[in-house]
Amino acid sequence: MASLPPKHRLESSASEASSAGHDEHHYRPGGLMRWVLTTNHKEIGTLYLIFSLTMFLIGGVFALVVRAELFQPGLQLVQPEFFNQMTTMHGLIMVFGAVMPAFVGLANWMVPLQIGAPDMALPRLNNFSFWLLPIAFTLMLSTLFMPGGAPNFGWTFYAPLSTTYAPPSTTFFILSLHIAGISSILGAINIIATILNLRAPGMRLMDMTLFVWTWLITAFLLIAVMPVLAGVVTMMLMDINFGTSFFNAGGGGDPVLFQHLFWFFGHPEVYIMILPAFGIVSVIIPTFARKRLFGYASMVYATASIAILSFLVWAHHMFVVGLPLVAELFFMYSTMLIAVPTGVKVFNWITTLFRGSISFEPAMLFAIAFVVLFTIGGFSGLMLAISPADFQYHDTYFVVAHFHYVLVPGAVFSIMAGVYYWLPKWTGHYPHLRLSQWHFWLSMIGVNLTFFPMHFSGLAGMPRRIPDYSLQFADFNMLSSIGAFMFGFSQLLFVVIVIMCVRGGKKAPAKAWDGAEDLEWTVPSPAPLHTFEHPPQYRPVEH
Amino acid sequence: MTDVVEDRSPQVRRTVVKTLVVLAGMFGFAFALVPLYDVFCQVTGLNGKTSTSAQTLVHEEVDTERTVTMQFVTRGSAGLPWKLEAHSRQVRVHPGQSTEVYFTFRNLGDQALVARAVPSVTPSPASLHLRKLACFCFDNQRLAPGESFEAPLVFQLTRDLPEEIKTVTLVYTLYPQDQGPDVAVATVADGAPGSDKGRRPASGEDPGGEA
Amino acid sequence: MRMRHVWMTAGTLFAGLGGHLQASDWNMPVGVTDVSREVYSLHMTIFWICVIIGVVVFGAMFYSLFRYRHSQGAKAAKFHEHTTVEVIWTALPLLILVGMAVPATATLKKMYDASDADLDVMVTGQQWRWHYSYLGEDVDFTSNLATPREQISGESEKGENYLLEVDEPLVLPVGKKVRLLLTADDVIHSWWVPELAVKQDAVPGFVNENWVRINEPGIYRGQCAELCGKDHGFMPVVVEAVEQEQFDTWLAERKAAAAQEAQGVDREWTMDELMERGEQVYGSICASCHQADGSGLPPAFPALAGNQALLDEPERHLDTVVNGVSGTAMPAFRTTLNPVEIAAVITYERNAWGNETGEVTQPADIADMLSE
Amino acid sequence: MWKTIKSVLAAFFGVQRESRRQEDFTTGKASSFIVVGILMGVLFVVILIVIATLAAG
Repeated sequence: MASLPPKHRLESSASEASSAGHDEHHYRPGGLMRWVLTTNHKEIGTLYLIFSLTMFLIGGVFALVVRAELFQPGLQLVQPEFFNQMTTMHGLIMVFGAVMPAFVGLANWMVPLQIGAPDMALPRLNNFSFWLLPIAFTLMLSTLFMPGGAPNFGWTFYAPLSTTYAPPSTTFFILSLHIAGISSILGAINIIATILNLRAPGMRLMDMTLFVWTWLITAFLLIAVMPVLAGVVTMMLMDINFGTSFFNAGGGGDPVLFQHLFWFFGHPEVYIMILPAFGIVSVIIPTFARKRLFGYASMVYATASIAILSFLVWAHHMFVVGLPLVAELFFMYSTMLIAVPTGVKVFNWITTLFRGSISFEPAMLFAIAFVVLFTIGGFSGLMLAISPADFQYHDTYFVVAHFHYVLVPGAVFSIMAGVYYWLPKWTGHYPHLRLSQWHFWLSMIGVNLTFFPMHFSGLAGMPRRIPDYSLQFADFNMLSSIGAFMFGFSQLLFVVIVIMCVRGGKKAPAKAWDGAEDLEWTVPSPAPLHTFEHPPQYRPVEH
Repeated sequence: MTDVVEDRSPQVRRTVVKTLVVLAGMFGFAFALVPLYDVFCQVTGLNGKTSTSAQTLVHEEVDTERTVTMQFVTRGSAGLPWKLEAHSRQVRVHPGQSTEVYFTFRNLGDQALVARAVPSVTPSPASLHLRKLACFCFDNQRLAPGESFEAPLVFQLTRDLPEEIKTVTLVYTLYPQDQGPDVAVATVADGAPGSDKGRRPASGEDPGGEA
Repeated sequence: MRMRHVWMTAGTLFAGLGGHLQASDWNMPVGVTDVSREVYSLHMTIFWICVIIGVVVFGAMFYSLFRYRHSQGAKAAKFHEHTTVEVIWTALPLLILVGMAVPATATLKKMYDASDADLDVMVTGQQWRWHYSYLGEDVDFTSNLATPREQISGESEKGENYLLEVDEPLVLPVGKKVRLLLTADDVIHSWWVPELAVKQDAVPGFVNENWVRINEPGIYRGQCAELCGKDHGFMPVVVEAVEQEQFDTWLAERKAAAAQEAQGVDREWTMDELMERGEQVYGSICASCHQADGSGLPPAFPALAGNQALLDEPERHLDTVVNGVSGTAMPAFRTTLNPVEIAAVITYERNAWGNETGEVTQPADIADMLSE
Repeated sequence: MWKTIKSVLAAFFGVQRESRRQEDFTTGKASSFIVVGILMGVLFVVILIVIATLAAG
């Protein structure tokens, strides 16, 4: 392997006799109750990841219902009202049930390992915040069986369609969002408390890996915007059940206020779903390029810069709602500026590759695909920022293509990259190489076949969220549907690979990848239940 | 967990308390955004809402050089068998001049109902320069079955109305309101013109709308 | 057959886009207004800028991936920062963005200047149709989807303008500045015609304005662009642009037709006449929610066939149709349907699908009620 | 003070020399960075509003 300077050195602190309280802590119930009551960050991380994968598959089934209906023009399989429920549930489940919990799961597993902490700072809270999620999403999915059906107003639930004109199940939807929101907030508090207080002695903030950094910033974003979401849905609840008029023009309210509030939460939310992805890719690329991350400091600053800008751009989701000219210009300029720090990140990843020593393990394949396809999503994002052009793009499949490019080959690919990267650490086995490669290429082709044609159908004039379309969009929709089924079914392969990897496979050493330099690779593979019980002494690289 | 976590628990507690404070602050902030949005709209004319209470006349010289077309559009809404009509569809006014126009409310249904005419102005920046000295839109209206009445709107477009605005459209949409005790205007006793903020039974004549 | 279609589609795409497809099938239309042309050129400019940046960035990336393969014995270099390079690649995008913002600002300012219009049209969105009212002309009408239900359900061949055709298009004169005032009755809708580069939300209780000056006569089709409930996908916009003289003729004809329809109010209508007219009105207005067979989609859209409340309370039935129901998708048809249509549809609903009340509602009674 | 402003500016721009960063993280005070950061953030918004207003005018 390429000879690298040791990035840091660990000195095990002198072993100490374990105290009585220590022993007590190690008492564990067996069987199912072990998982229900666990306070161990690794087990909770696993629970989060399993939950997320389940939601990913359920949300995926909803997406396939949508794509099946859109395979051909005309109504064949479902009626419009059910179609709307499917698009809505797909969005809600994927955003709040799949992507966010997956990142929290990865954080649970990897943040303590990467900063040399024995566990999360608040282990019991950690257990609680996980178990809120199944409750929230059982409630949300149960709305499908309620009279009047599930929420059908899109994952952005614009008032008054989601208040005055909403199905009766909306109250349960609001409750489930509240619960999921509390779970996210508690998770974020835990992560902040862990990162700020439990770093190994000698590890300063600027010594942390990019994954930990991006999660720290993400957690602050969560703390800042999840309460706003809670506020918005509370106002909806009051409009629906208590006769207030926050969003009802007839009572002196304003439906557009809903959109301002929603996107004040919603835009930072978008970055909540992509910043940890930046972090994962920023630890994977250096590993498989066997070269230090280029511009570490700039990466941290760019992350912070994106997070701050995310609070100043929300109204670019509302360019056609009738904003005054000055507001339109302000949000156009601020949105365009986001391209700068985002560009810095992409350039840094590529320069990290430049003159490296690159190998293409499955994790690296997903990370490379992330960089390319996320950048394509970034380009369409830049086009969408140009307000006059957005008058044509807005609410068309061009937008659908854009945000799926940043969320599927963006966020989802980064999660898969992270799973392939850390599976040896979690299970002690390497994932099956051939099958992983198959999974990558099928996903890669499927995802592009699904979402690339959407750029064209959108530009040609196909609005989003329609169950049926005019004939000129037929060809592109057929391609998208074929791609969607290809992508969807290849994820079953992913499930198989993960199960196989848990049960066996090629044994992995503590340092599973020869370019991997972070702290987690110093503990054995699979990582024992308790790691870093005595804090390692961290020695930073000399800069 | 181990000594480490326990050792650092005061620090952890401090971090948690700080984040909880931020959290509570942000939840409050979300609700504070509602009045803030209203204030912001009033300052910038963001959403074309007009003032919800009577404003005073700004005494300024009438700008006879400029003429602005003031259009009135009235709309009903579902569940309300009422009709609102502007006596004149549009008037030409000079900035600075105060003008009175009349509207007729009519309840075509067989039930006494309460409703309010909710205004919206376009282009929205014009709402900053439209001063309503008297308007039926400040209060809820109650109408007995078959009743009708005329109500005036007295307004002024201030002289600092931007040059490029030559047409201002004022749209009133009738919305049914809860029949609560907060109804400001009771049904007018017949034949009391001028009472009750200028409400009077409909006469059919149109003294206000000189086109 | 289906498979062949798939292969043909794939073939068309991969044999080079634009071979069989027209540009308008996969790119933004240039459109028929000055503004739409500017928007198109902005779109293409930013697109090509992205393509150039993409080629450079991905070029560098794939070069690195290929050139520095571990399997080829590449040894990793040690550098990990370079301030000058970083400053350059931060500053350069900034300059490109400023270059992009300048023309975008100019176009945006044009789009926002709706002053000095020759004609004002009020556009009202309603679940799920558009209502147009020519301000000051006493002409207003509702524009409904004209595609037959059988085409949607696949029982008959889909027409050329499937889902993009309406019973009455918005007719506008070419070369004239038309100001559009947009609002909605129930939820937020969005009025969009790609070839005019106009997309504007119609917000209930608020009025937005936009404008259009069409350069070429023709028929331009669009759709509602904001999710507005069940039939969001079945709410097309069709604009027919004609020369000024033709427009004047059309306007005069509209007014005459309205007068003629008003005359029909006074005469006595027979049951058969009302049923025939009622079926037509029901089909274009009511069937999307209450279904062609009156079975509805409970609980949101109640059934009308065998509906005991409807059969027992003719007054309430009438009131519901005329004034709508607050807070539901049932709009007030007082302004969108004329007395003949209201009388016909009520008669139809009270006598179709086994609702055999035998009751006839006369247009004259409706007219009396409306002008009360 | 000027040094703090320069560092915050560098953070806004997203590019910083490793040595300067080291210096900031060893000798700088967190509170002063936060205060300057917030002020410059507000300044940034104000500048953007002014630019938008001028462009619209």
